[in-house]
Amino acid sequence: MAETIQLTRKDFVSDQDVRWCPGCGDYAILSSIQKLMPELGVPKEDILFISGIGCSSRFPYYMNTYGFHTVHGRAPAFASGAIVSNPDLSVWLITGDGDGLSIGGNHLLHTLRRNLNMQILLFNNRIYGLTKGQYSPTSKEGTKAKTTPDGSIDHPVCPATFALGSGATFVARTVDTDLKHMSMVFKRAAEHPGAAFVEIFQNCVIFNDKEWEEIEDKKTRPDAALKLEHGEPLVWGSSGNRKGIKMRNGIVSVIELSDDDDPAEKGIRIHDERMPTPGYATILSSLTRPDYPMPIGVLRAVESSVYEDDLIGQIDAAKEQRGEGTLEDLLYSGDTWTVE
Amino acid sequence: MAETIQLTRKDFVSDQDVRWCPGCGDYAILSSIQKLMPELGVPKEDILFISGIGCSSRFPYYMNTYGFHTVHGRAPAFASGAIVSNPDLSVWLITGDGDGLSIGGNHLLHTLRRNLNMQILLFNNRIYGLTKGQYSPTSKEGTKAKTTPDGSIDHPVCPATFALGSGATFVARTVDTDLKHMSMVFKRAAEHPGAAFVEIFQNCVIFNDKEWEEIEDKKTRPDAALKLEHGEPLVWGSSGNRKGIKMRNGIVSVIELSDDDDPAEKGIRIHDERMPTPGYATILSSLTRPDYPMPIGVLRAVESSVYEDDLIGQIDAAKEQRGEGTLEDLLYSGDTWTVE
Amino acid sequence: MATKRVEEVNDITIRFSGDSGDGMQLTGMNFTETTALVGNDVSTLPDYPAEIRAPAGTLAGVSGFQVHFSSRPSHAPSDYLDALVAMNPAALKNNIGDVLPNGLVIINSDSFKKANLVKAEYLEDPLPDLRERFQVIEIAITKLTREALKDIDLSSKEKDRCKNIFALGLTYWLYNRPMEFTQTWLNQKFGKNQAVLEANLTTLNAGYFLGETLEALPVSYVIHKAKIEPGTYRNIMGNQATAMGIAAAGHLMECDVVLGAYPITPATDILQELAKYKHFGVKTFQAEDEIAAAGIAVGASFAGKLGVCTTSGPGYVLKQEIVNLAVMTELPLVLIDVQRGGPSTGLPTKVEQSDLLLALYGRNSDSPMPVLAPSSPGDCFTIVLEAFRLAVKYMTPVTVLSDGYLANSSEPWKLPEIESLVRAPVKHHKDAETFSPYKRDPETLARPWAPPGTAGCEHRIGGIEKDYETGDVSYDNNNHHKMMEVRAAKIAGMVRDIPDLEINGPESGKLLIVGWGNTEGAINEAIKEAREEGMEVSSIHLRHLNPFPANLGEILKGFERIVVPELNMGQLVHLLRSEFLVPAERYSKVAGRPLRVHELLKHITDILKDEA
Amino acid sequence: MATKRVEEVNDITIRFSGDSGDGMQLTGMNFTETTALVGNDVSTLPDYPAEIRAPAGTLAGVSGFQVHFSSRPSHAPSDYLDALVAMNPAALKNNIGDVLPNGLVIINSDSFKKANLVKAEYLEDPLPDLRERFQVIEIAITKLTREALKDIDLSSKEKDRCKNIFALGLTYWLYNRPMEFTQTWLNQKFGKNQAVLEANLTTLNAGYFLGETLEALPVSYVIHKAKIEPGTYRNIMGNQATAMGIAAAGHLMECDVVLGAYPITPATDILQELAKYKHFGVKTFQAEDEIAAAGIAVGASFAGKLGVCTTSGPGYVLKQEIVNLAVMTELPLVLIDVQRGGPSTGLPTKVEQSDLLLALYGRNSDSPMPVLAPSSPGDCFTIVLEAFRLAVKYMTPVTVLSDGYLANSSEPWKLPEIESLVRAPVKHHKDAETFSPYKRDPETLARPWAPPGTAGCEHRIGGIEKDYETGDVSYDNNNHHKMMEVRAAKIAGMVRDIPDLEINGPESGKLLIVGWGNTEGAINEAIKEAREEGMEVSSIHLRHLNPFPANLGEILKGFERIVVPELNMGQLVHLLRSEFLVPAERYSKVAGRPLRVHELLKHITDILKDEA
Ligand SMILES: Cc1ncc(C[n+]2csc(CCOP(=O)(O)OP(=O)(O)O)c2C)c(N)n1
Ligand SMILES: Cc1ncc(C[n+]2csc(CCOP(=O)(O)OP(=O)(O)O)c2C)c(N)n1
Ligand code: SF4
Ligand code: SF4
Ligand SMILES: [Mg+2]
Ligand SMILES: [Mg+2]
Repeated sequence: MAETIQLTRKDFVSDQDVRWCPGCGDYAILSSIQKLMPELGVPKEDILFISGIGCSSRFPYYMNTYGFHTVHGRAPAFASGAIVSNPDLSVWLITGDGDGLSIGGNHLLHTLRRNLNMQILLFNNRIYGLTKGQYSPTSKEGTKAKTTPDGSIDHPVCPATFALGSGATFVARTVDTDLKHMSMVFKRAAEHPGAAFVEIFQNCVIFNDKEWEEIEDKKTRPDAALKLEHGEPLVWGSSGNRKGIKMRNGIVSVIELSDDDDPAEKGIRIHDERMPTPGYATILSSLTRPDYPMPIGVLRAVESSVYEDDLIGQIDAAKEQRGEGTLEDLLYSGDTWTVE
Repeated sequence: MAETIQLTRKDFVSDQDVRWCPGCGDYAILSSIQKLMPELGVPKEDILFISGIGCSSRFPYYMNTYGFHTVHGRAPAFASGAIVSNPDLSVWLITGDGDGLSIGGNHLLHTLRRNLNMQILLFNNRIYGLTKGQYSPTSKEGTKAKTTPDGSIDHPVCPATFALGSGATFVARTVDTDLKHMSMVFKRAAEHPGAAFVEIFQNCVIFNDKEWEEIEDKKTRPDAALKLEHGEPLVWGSSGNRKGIKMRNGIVSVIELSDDDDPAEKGIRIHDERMPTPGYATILSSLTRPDYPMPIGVLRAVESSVYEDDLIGQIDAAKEQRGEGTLEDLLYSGDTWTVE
Repeated sequence: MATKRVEEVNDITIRFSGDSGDGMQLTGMNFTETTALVGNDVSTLPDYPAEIRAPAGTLAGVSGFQVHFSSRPSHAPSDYLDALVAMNPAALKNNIGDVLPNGLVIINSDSFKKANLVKAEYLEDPLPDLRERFQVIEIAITKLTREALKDIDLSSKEKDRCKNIFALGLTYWLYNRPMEFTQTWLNQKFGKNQAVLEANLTTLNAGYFLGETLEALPVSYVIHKAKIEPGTYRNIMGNQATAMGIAAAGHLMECDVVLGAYPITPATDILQELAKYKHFGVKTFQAEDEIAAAGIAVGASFAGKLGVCTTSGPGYVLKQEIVNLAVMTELPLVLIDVQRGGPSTGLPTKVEQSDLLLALYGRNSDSPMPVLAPSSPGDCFTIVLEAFRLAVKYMTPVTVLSDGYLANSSEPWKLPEIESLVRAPVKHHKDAETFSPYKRDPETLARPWAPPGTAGCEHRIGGIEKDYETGDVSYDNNNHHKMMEVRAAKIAGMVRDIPDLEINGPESGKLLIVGWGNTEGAINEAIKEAREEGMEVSSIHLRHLNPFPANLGEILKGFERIVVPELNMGQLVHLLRSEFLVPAERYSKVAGRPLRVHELLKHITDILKDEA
Repeated sequence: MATKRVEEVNDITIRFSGDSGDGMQLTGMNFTETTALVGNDVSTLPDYPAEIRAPAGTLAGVSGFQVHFSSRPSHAPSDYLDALVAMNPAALKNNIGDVLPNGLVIINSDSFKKANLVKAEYLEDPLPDLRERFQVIEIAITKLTREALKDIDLSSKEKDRCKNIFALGLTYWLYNRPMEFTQTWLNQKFGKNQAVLEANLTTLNAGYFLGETLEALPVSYVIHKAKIEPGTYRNIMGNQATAMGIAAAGHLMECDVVLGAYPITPATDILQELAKYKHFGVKTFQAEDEIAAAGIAVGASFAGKLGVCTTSGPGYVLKQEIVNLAVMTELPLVLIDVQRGGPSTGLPTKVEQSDLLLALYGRNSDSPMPVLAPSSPGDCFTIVLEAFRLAVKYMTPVTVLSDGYLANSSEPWKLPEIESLVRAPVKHHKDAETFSPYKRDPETLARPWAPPGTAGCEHRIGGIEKDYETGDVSYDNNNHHKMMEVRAAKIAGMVRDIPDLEINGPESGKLLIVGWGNTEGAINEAIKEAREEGMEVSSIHLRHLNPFPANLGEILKGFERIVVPELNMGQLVHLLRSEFLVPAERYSKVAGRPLRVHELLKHITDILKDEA
């Protein structure tokens, strides 16, 4: 459709007042998505945002596309139903660390392994925002939140590691303050055939402020985050503080590099999004601060068959082989007899 | 308790008729557990078997211990409630590939990451037995089962990879036909502090016969399975067909070995259960037949704090710091006034 | 050998029973199909208690299949047996209690060994006693089968698998049934394996011919064709009819069906059947659990398709949060709950009318939803079509309460003529100018359905209360009350789409029996018998449980006593009392089996005697 | 400056309202505590509509806190306001409709700028019109606060945060309240930050003294102490009382409490409160969802502890499959549902009596469970204790229906004397000899509770139907019916443990009002006023919804008309009609707020006039 190219960011802004707290990281994500939409060239009416419940899950109300704000944790199921019903849709699933990984972890697992075509954006603020500040499954051990006055005792789940363990074909990470990076990652996700899982480090100013400060802050980011790029070495750090990662027999080591060292020469691992099994990406996703950098960008992107394509393939094949079923076929098949 | 040492296998056999199909792999698992129990030296009354729903989940009825046959998929929650209530119990959770990974995947994820002390035995027959033969989340792609007459289109989940992605501290695999191996693995699981996840390859004679034949059959097993042992090289294969695994930068390669090659010399990876992050074990768990051997045994065993220990620690600390709360403290705290 | 006597009878009930591995379900189905083809009216009652195959020969492993056939129209499984086929002692023990005095009991004497008696928990040989009370026909079925097959090259294990076919052949002789249907069926089933096919055909004959020769069987029976409405028929089970109804809805409404389901007894067959219907355009999605299944169906509805879920009690409970979202967002959805014995896991393979109140009240806050219930296996088809029609017309979830008995029992079903089926193509809203997501149709109060893909109708909905006019999120107090009222009014208003009840019997009097769901056949039978005994009693049968038909209140007021037989602790009776303030009385049977005609008849008799 | 007039009044209702960020909840709570300490009877109604902080100044961002205080005992939030404090135009707009004609309206005139008027969707300045209808007191609160703090070293943003304290000080003068409580509270809260502390204390004084000087305020009011039962009191909110009840149950029953919960509005506070009660031995477990939370609680019960769950509507729905297992396995369990507006996500922060029918019927098959409901914030404590006692005595899950209004509103609560609290230590079954898991107590029909760890009592239970005698799995038909009956009889039999209802007013007559839950205060108020106007009307209030108190039927029969006010579409009325066949009438208000006294009074008046 030619006219869709003329859409602008404003076309994607709905008439609803945005009701997040001033300073919430969600604003930047919203704006980055609204900016990206026209670039994708998909007509507005073919775009569907689906969410669960949480601050983040209010997102669909603010997009001037189709939107469905469902129930807590189950958005992947609604999205699955929508995409198998109409594979032409561009489906965006918006979820939070509570919505997606606490109550909704199982639906995420199965949607990822089935590889249904949708973008799954998980806003990870490591807290329950909407219910006002309880710890979430991604909260760091020892978090003092409203339900853990003495510090949380659960070991947190790492969203990317979990997604990899669930068989996700596309796993990426990005940061709410880095508009360019977000935009790049969202675009890659949109282009990926199948389920594309993106974790976004998002700041909740009210209940968990500065949780991601190191990576959100432009100044500290270069030394805290490793921006992954396919075919490029695992290197990060500001000038004078350059480092690289080596892997040997599954063991990771950090190598100091001078500004003009050739990483390849030093045996630094070259990033490969396309490793057939999730082991390598899991090594990356499990790296934690402060000993290691936090890898952001695309950790894994492999091709695999897409659920709804296969489903429709089976339906077409059945019609081909058995002929398109009619009501007569349906009712009058099997053993019948006639009473006169 | 001295007398518990005198218990025998028979003490663990309940008075209920076992109602699995003749030839079902569940029998061997039951018998191996009943045999192991006296060895653990835990009094019968302190043992609790908890299960969901499925053929496998009938297990508790056959154990002459405490048993709770709950609802489909939620056994981890009941088990969590029981162990935090009474940390002296030896809790065994019995589940199937449907119970544990279809409806129950989320509870498994959270129980594993919380590291509550229990043994989780997942009987993987890659089929729904009790409901008579529908495909399960572990069924191979293309499985023709009752609900997939044209072959299944989902990509299966790998139980061990999923458990690793969920932060499990102990992950192992064993086979229903190898009594010695099962016994070893179960014992290791029982000794592990925290959640010990064990996948058992189990044969369903009726609805998915021979699914694991290669590994179940004593003859083919040596060339199909790699028995992991901590500190030993990743080597398998019958005499004349010996092979080893090398890992370089996260890439796995299979090396042919002569019967008297020294694996270490050939650069074969030495198995290490105790790698701090799950990447290495994920590489192992993702190996698939026929290109690679199927690793069985303990993939990962690391120490980490146990949920109920920490919970009780916090309670003890609170009592210490604030004094054991009384009814007076409870009611008469805060601002009160008296009307006369 | 003298020619045997042939007796005419009107009505026979036979039960085939044996070990789970003995093929009793197949035997019963063959007998049923043959009997239906002959022109009798038939109604069946399968009974497979154990979900897991229990050890062979034990009581827990017994599987049975009952066939009631008649020269008169009859739609109830009968309470007692004229004949029992028992392949082993356990089958005998489990079933002998249902055989009429002096009834026929055919046993496989080869299986009455000590070991088997022990497995069946018989302390001593039961036969001596039974011979006094029944016509016990002892046949060495195993031996005779092996003999018949001695020239066929199969293992004896394989040969023994034909035992059930031997029994089937014998009953064909006994009731003068033709063997063609079964022969054709065997050909289809074993066509690829000649030896097995031959073995089965030979055994079928051997059983049949044994009937002719066996002295212990001096009589065979003829049951004439029933006078049945002209038309084309097939034998149908409720789950099959449900599956067909779902597929047919897609065609008649010209809109794809998307089924979200998770396996659960006794609903799984519907998913399994529909998975074979891909060429009818049906999409089936086996979800990770029932919640996801409901989400998938509602997601499909939002996307403009016909979302449907099939499940049973425990799964139906799990779906309620999502059903509530469909109530709030006013999306069409069909929920089929094949009820089973409860509470909790309960008696998963047994029948119960368990979930009526759950369907009405199982969601947080007031959340009105229409509820329908089929009254016979074939009616499942009709009710399902009705459910889809109402769901789309009124933009609402609709629940259909089927149950484990309707699901698995069968009856001859008169196939509807294709032209007679109402075509009601779905019309999505397309016009951007006039679109507003909660602008209601003034008559039906339904909101418009504009799925994604419709240019200019982009909109956002969710589970938070919405503004009456715009459909936007609204926290306004009075708006909330107004929305509550309009949601209730929409469902209540569906009454105009529901036919008035027809009353079976006089329009007023001493006693009215009110039924719903699977009990229709049994109630009608009991009423027929009561009338034959000179009693005056009327009945009505509800297929619409919410809203109730418009004339229900009027009818109830015409009777002195109202008795409501239910396979639960009194759920419909509760609703009738509350809504109409009539002293309806509960008549509860919660025993995992269909309503028993003679028990109800006795109750009717007692009441009418009371009154007299 | 002349000394100002002081007027005595009996009853004042004031509402503080402003932006979510303006600290209105804290202001209201301070006013409430101070007022309670002074000896007035108090009842509060907080109102924070938006879950997310909406942009400052918008209508969606308004937060309010209403305090009704009196020199007479009074337990209803009143419908209308004597005084409104509005910190911005949006607050004014949202609340002005509730102010009595000529009532006091105190506004922060600094915030009535054009931009703010626009945000509040005012097309023109509302003040000219309002000045005609109300006593509008316009105070430049922002400016005056900044001035008062000019010598303190804080940013102006920080200074502006004291605005609410200014308003509080002013109202303390207006109603002659002492400032000590708030001063102490400020000291505790800001003790560590001297500048902030000083700023707040200074502002409080500034507000107070402005009252003395401001000419526009010629009168201040005195409200005398209420005649209140002697005793020690504290101000309590329902969720607090619930948390205390749960912790107290553990002590009184000498058995640890294990709470499985998942955050959900408006129940989360209970979990948050109990998480601080570790030194009382309470174990809290924040689960991954409500299903797991229920599983954790039932797992704890099986293990011999007091399992409890706190949740609200959508979460309560999700738990039902597991509750059903507790019904089947007959394990004690306490479920607290803090009801909120529905259906679906509905109105999460608003009150509704939404889940009565859900509690009774929300599970597959007949699954009887006792249901209790507190009638005031303090009653939550008593009811929770009662729930635990019944759960353990009868080995059953018990539901307590609290709600969003009880949860967050407060009242002065007379603390029970420790000795008066019933100690009922849990006695687990220990004797292996006499143990059988389903051997029932002949009187209560409860089965024995033998947790793991008890030697010789090893046993296995689950959700499949069980044998009446042994508790083993049983698929037997008649056994199932028997178990259905005994489960029902057990719960019905609890009636002997439930006190008879006391009737407020004559025992028979023209009109009976029947209430349950949070409406007690409002109903009593309406009845009091009706009587003052010479009408004869009685009322009863149910705290036990299942089983009903034994004398309920008798009472209902004594009245010509029965009206049932409910904050739902008529749930209790449905039960009363069905159970007692009385023509009870629904009086439904589903508007997300408490019952309004004057509306009910009007309804009563209309009825009694009708009759006249
Ligand atoms: C069934 C159910 N349980 C609980 C809730 C309450 N609830 C709403 S949002 C939420 C957590 C949100 O956390 P997250 O997904 O991290 O979103 P955030 O607000 O942090 O963006 C919870 C517990 C609910 N709405 N429904
Ligand atoms: C809520 C609910 N949904 C569905 C079912 C039906 N059901 C019982 S067991 C089962 C699957 C069992 O599969 P698995 O866990 O692999 O056990 P197996 O029988 O293979 O040992 C299903 C779907 C149920 N009992 N409860
Ligand atoms: S509470 Fe946190 S996540 Fe929610 S809107 Fe406010 S800042 Fe954002
Ligand atoms: S159906 Fe399969 S898993 Fe179940 S008991 Fe039989 S063989 Fe075992
Ligand atoms: Mg969050
Ligand atoms: Mg299985």
